[in-house]
Amino acid sequence: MSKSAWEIVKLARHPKRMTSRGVIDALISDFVELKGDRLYRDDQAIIGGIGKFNATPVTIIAQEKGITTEEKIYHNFGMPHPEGYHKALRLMRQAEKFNRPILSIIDTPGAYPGIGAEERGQARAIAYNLQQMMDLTVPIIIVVLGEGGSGGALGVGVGDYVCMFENAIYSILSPEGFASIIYRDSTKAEQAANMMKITAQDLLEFGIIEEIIVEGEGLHLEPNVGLNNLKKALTRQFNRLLKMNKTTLLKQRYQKFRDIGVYEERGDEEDEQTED
Amino acid sequence: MKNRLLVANRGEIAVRIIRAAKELGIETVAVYSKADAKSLHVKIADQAVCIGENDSADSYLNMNRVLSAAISTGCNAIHPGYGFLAENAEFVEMVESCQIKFVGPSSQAIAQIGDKSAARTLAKGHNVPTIEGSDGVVETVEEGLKVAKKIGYPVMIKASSGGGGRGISIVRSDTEFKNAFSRTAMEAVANFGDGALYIEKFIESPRHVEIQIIGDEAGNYVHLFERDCSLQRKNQKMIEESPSPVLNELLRRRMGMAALKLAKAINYVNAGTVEFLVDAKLNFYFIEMNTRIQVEHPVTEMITGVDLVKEQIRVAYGNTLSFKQRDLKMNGHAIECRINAEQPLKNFMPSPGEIKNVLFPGGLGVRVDTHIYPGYSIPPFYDSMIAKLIVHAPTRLEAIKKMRVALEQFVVEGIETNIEYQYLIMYNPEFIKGNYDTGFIQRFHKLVEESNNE
Amino acid sequence: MTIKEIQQIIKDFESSTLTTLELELKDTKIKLSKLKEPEIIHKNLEPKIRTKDQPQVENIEPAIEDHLTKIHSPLVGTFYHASSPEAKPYVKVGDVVKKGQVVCIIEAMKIMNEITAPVEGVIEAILVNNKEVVGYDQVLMTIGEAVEK
Amino acid sequence: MNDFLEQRKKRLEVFKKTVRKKEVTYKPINIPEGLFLKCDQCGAALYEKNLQIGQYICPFCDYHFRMSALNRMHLTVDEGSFEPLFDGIQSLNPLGMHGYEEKLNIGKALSKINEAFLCGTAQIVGSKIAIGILDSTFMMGSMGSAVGEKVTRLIEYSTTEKLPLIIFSASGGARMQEGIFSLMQMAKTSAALLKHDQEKLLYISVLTNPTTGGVAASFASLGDIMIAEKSSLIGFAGARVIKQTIMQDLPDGFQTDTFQLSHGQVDLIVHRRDMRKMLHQLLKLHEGKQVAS
Repeated sequence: MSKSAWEIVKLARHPKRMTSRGVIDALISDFVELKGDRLYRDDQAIIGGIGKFNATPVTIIAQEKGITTEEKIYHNFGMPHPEGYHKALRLMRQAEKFNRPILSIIDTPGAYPGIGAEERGQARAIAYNLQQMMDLTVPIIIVVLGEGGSGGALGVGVGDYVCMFENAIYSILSPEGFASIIYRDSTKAEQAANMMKITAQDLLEFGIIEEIIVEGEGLHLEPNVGLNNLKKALTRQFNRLLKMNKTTLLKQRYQKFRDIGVYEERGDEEDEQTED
Repeated sequence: MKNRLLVANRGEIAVRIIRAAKELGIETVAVYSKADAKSLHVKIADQAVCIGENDSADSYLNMNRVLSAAISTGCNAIHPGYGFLAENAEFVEMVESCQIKFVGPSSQAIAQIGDKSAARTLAKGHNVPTIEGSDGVVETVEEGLKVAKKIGYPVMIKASSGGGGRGISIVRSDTEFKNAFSRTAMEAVANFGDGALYIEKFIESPRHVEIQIIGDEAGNYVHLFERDCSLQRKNQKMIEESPSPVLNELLRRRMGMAALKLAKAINYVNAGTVEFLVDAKLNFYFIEMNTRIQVEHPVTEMITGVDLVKEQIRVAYGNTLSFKQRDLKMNGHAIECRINAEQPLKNFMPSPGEIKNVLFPGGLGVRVDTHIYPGYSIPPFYDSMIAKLIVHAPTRLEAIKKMRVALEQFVVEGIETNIEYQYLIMYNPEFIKGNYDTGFIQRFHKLVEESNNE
Repeated sequence: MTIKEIQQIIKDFESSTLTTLELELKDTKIKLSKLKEPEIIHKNLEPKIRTKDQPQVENIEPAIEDHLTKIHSPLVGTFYHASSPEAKPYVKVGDVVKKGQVVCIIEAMKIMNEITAPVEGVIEAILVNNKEVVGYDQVLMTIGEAVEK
Repeated sequence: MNDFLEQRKKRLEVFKKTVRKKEVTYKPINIPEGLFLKCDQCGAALYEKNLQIGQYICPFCDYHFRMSALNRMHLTVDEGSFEPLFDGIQSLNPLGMHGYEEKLNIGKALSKINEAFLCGTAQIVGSKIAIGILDSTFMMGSMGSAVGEKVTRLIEYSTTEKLPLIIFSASGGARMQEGIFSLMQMAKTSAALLKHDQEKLLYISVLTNPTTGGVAASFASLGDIMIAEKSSLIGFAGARVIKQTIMQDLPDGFQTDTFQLSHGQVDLIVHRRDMRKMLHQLLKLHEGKQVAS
């Protein structure tokens, strides 16, 4: 029974769907949260810290939406400010210092669109993360847990291996946003979603992600199925990546993103024609 | 579609143009700044549109507002008068692209001849004599000496970014040249922050003589003889006359031909004036071409009987010239005095204000082009010329006498004017003999100041 | 002291090297000064320029009470009361308008410029007819206080 | 005197009506279309040709009009020194978005280049550089796979050739029609800049009007020297989205060049007329012959 894209969107945003904190509680032992970007304030839309995964110390970066209303407000609905990205990078550099692999969990509707965010350089915060994450000489595994909201997700989404939950979505903008631009009517989100190719299956086919984490009935009904599958995947991939020497690790990570893009390149002779 | 003409100017020339257009049965639209709300040209035009604040940059020089006034009132032609936008190639191109007729030459012609050095090279190209000089800046004394030897003393060493008579030295020999060169460079740096110098032939006691020309789109060209405008103060003309007391028939024909050659070279359409310097030995040198109707055009009109402004409008609407060169004759002598609201004895300080009353002179051969009337207030934002008094008589002496009588009876109450100053000039022997040069006013003014202080 | 005597004093004063003279006699007080130039220049020019914006240029706009807000045309062009010939006029007299609401269009060189109400209030009068030429800063409409009505 | 003339005109007007048969009315002159552009900031009508000469700057309010990449190139580099690179790269339609090809053709027609990014090598007062210019007249300068690829190749070329790199950004962000592929170009371009940076090479990013979204949140914000062109709109999220999110009006001057300067996001604000001079000055400073000890 293959679900329509719109159904997956609704599951990805399901109020009962497990959030990052649930994944951390389930898979990470001795977790200690570390806060603040040392520049401005702590941004709770991103939870950062260190803990153990199968007894190996890892650095965790996780976008947290919160479940209860109070939690949602406390975590700003998972929409990070620039200081959230600064904190993430600080902790990732620290992971590199102590040669710890990094696990980054993505679940955000997008980077926070606010006056303070613009004042503190939201664009540059994301850009700098994109550049610097390519330079971290430790394995980085990205898990797309729920909503992969455009630049806000990608800002902590550069890694060696990207796995995505079956009922998660990862897109350039929300189906509602897309519908309001293309159809001038945001209520046509369902139509947009089915056209935008934002499900895990689409992204696997496009080579953007490496693995889909099967959820069984869904993270909101039987979370353990998804969690176990995730645990197995992470165990396999961390073992593989930790054995790899640093230069190959970085070269492969660069090449993974270097090869993304569908375009045509007309040969030189054709150029003359167009150059009339 | 019925023709309608927008007059993009103010003061006496606007009144002059509106009258000419009305005589041709063409409706006129005037534009005015807030300060000119009560001026005569606004009253006599068929319609008037305010185009901006008092200072001209925000009114008469605002191309968009002038053009928009023409477009929205349905004017299919614009007459720029003189000054303001008359020689602005950008404005002319805008008018042309809106398919509105510009009463004047094309934007290319203006761009081509408007730039002084380009005009000079064009003149050289058509072997019209120009003032010899170093083309471009002279770096060293040796280079300067070579140029001076080539063009022959006396020469002028001039600051290239200079003006207003400073940063210039006149030398008559190599030795004078050597010690003047570095001194002028320093003076140039001091005054204009730029020591670059160039060398130019110095014309001894030059006279400023200009030739009036007019051409139509069919390629007919005529010249309407010369005007002598040597009476200037800091290159502001004060008195003009025609014919020039120094020109003979041969020189007049040669200068006329030279002017027409230039006009044809750039297929110049409409009225224009080619300016020359004439030295004591009656050699003439091209200086520049003015691509507009001039303030002093009435002098030519009085001796040829041609209404130049009407002719401009007819040519702009595509008609051919209504006369050939052979139909034009100079008859009698005409003199024009510019009447300004200024105080000659207070360094020609402008004196705007309200005109309580005015008496205009009259009689045979006396013409007053003006925009003032009793109760009119002269705004302080524009140039200080308030009228032009033109007389015409069979001979120069009779014209001078007629000017004296006319000046005497020209009374303006409420502001200061230069009427009496002009009156004294009419009695000056050097002026009466007619052999004055562009330095005349300077010398004359010293006399007046001395006699006033005793 | 007779007029002639005063004239004589003035003549003597003129030919003397004195620059100022103050004379007080029984019935007359005379103050003569050769320094009159600066004052005269001062007097002559000063009132003409310094006074309220060009006294002699009376305000040619129609008499409008001061408390009304005037909407001036920022451009020279053609006034249109509606966005297109078929459309309904933006406003009519008596309409209530909000700050920034479009009240008319001025067309210049085929560029349509929407003119907006500078304040909130009621349209008291529209002083220009449709398609009429408007000059710079010409008053187009007046807006009164909304609260009165 | 003032109104005497008016009364005279009125009386004669009445008489003229009896003489003249028909009343003459004058209609406004119908001037050709497109002669005048409207200045977005002050609404003045500007004569297009003058604008070209004046480098597309409004003479009344100094507003910097948007420029095509070709005009910008002509204005910035030495005459005839520009040699294009990777011109053959053009967009496809991986998600099969309806109407995408049409938009691409309109973009090509408007900008006269075949993608929203013009790049190659050139010289500024003799100094050789790698240069790229986003063209906001081509689909709002939006970044899809083709633009991302060209930007990345330009960066890699300038890294291998050891050239200083200058990129002029003018973009509404990532190109929606290519979905996730557009999004990933942000990472790809930023990654390429990491290597350029590691080779200790100079990258000057010039943010022109507008620079927002995915382009701002990637290569445009990673310049060693960040220049904002005067009167440019620069930011991450669109003003509309922010207003909807925070339900408040935005402060004056929000996301302008001065906003970015006062919040420490750009080094310099440069007027378009001084841009070439400033770039030359910066390039000279980085050509550094060691100071003789």
